[in-house]
Amino acid sequence: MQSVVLQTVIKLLLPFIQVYGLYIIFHGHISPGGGFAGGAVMAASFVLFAMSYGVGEGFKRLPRLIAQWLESLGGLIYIALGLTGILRGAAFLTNVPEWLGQAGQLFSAGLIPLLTTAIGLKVCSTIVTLLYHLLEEGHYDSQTD
Amino acid sequence: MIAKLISNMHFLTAMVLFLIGFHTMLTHSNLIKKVMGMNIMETGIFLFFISVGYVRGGSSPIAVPGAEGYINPLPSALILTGIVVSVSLTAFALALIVKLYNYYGTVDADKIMQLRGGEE
Amino acid sequence: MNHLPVLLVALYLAAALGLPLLGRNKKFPAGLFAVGVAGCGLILAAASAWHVAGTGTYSYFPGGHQAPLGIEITIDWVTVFLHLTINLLAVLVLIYSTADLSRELGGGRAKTWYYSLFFLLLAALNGIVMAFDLFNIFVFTEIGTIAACALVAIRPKRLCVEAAFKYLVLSALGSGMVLLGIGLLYMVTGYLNIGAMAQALPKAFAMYPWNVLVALSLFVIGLGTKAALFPLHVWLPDAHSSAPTPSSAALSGLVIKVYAVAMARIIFQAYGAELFSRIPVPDVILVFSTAGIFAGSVLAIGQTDIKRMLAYSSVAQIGYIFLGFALVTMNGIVGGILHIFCHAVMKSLLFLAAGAIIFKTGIRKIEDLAGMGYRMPLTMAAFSIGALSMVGIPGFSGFISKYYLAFGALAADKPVYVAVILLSSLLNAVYFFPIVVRAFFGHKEKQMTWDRLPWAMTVPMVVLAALTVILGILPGGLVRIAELAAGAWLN
Amino acid sequence: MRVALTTFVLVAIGVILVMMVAEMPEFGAGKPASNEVSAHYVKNAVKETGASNFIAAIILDYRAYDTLGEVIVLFAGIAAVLVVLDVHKGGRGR
Repeated sequence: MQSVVLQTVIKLLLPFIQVYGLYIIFHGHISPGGGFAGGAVMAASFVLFAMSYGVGEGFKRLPRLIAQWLESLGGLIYIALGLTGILRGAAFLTNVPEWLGQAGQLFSAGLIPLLTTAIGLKVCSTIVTLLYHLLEEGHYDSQTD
Repeated sequence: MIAKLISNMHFLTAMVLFLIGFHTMLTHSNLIKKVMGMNIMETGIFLFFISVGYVRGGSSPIAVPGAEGYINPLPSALILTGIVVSVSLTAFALALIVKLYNYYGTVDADKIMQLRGGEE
Repeated sequence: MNHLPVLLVALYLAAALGLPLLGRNKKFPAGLFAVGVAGCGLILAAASAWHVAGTGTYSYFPGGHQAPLGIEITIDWVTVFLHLTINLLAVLVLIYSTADLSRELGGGRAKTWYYSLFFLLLAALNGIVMAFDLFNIFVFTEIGTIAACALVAIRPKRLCVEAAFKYLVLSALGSGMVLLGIGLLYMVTGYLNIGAMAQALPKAFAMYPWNVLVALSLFVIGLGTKAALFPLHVWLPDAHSSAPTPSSAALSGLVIKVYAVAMARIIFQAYGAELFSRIPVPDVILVFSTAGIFAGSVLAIGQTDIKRMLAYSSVAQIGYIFLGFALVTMNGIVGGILHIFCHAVMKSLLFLAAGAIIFKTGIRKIEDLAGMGYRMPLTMAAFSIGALSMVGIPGFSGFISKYYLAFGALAADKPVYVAVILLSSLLNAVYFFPIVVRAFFGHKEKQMTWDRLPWAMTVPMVVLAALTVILGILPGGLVRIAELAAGAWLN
Repeated sequence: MRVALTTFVLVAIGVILVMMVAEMPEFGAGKPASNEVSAHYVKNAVKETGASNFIAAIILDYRAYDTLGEVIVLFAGIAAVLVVLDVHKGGRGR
């Protein structure tokens, strides 16, 4: 599947897909979307790249080490944000009432945008790692075609 | 009863999907088809949940000024979790199938049983 | 408000997430770290139990929203009892695993992943037993399912992949059914919280009986598949016998029972014992558990592989637990809850002893075990203690739970089940005694040698064997907790 | 034989499910599933959590503990896949 047309088009598309994914993640609390949807869109950009350039190139862009860090960090950030609730004397995963702000604005809703970001990170890295490894397993590479 | 079934068409469709998935999962010996059955079954359940949450005339659960009423947001939120669970299960099952194919050279459960014979 | 139970789950989750990162360093002592974390977990569980003993049971609301809005976690005596069981067993199994895993997994990165998955499983088990929200039970059940299947598939044998796939497909079927059941109940009551649902259900049952009944049967079948209730046990022998020994011990000892507890919690606390008496569900479960007790024992007699025999014996033993719950009498439920602990201890002991024999000699066939009592006296002594307890000889912990089960059957006015318990004990004796007798009186070798096992393998076995004996002689405290736990379920 | 048996079981389950559907509350009526809990979400979620997306408010505030489980399910899935692909790297027929 290594064709110049495909590679060029995808190279042009990638930034837009990624910006859109980030938009969905960061606006999760005010518009449809959220960490899961946005993370999946972000992951789609990486997967498209790997499918047109080969998994080897994909691993070069997102090395396993970084993927693994993102993988664990997403969950660890979520737990750490939950523990802040206990530190403030409330229950696990309690929202911060002082940070609620004005509904409908980007910086509002307390912990929710932070949790959404953690989830976005996690979902994106999970889907990318999953598909990269499954693609690699099937020896799917641009060379073999 | 028929009128009720037609007015509850969404629930009926969800149940039919559930049954199709259930049947596929239990009777087909092809492992890939089993996984597809699993997904169909879960799709049926998701459809069921979403239909439970629907309220006639309600708009989507985003607070906008001037909206009359909203659908019940809880089932939609639950199904988000359900979808993620289904993704994880499917991914794991597919990884196992890849390895089973490597080991046995087939994705047919009956043939694998034959090949396996009396191991351990 | 006491945060300990949630911290317990958070600790295991954080450990599971952090381990792959820490494990990138080749010199990182993953086994030691795992034992340490599980030790912390045991301390947290004990502290939580101490707190509950002091101030009574309570509910916890993560997210800080009250019950029907947010999620409720209940810390009652059932939770305390199971938290102690799970974490105690986890520490011992993890100590054992530090010695055993390098042989089963062949080194490499697999070991860190193993511990990571084990912690995910522990977090899920601890989460299920304290969840008081149907959907929360579902979520943690899924974590447990995936982690358990991965713990089976992790051994580099093609048999394990197949066993794990079977386990996964049937578990997925079960979880789909549970999810549909949750949907049906949500549809007619509008709640997910078990307490709120219990209040709404009688009215809903009057209006929509089919929904409520189908949901009930979906819960019984779905969670029954995961708990290996008799006709749905087909995945268990393959999965539990082909897994690495520490996984076998944890899967047989803990995982299937936690699903049984989840089912009992839904049935007793959401449906309520009163609704229960109008529908003959307990009788159906009684029939299946009795069939399971006999079928598991009979199938175990025919096995030639020792781990497979132990796996079939688990099918029989889970039957006792369901039998106790389904009797719906105080003593019966106490017996069922006690049997969770006793079986967890003795089945882990048996699996660890069998694993030690395989570790040292590579023998898996039962007929080759003759004279093993001279080659590995300590291991075989531990195995014998487990076997005697399994049969229900007085003086061992297995006797105590069967004693309460028998009294429960009498109190429920169903003396048939006393006969079932006695007969099945005989069947247990039929497959356990020949091993013990041949091991010590097989007269293959006269020369007595010491086991020469790593201490990490002997210590857990000795502790488990000691627990079996001590609790058989002095069961007072354990029975007291089990009675408190059963009291919460019955009213 | 097997086909007949499975068909029979399937038809039996199907009949039960259809009877259940015939008895279910009407689609879209909003009762009894949408009770005071969902009314509370719709009415107070913006005030209590500051998020105008109710679903985000539910999954990340009211039921955030479930979502923690959800994140962990993803992690469990990826850990399981990586383990299976890594451990069973070898060739065929072992």
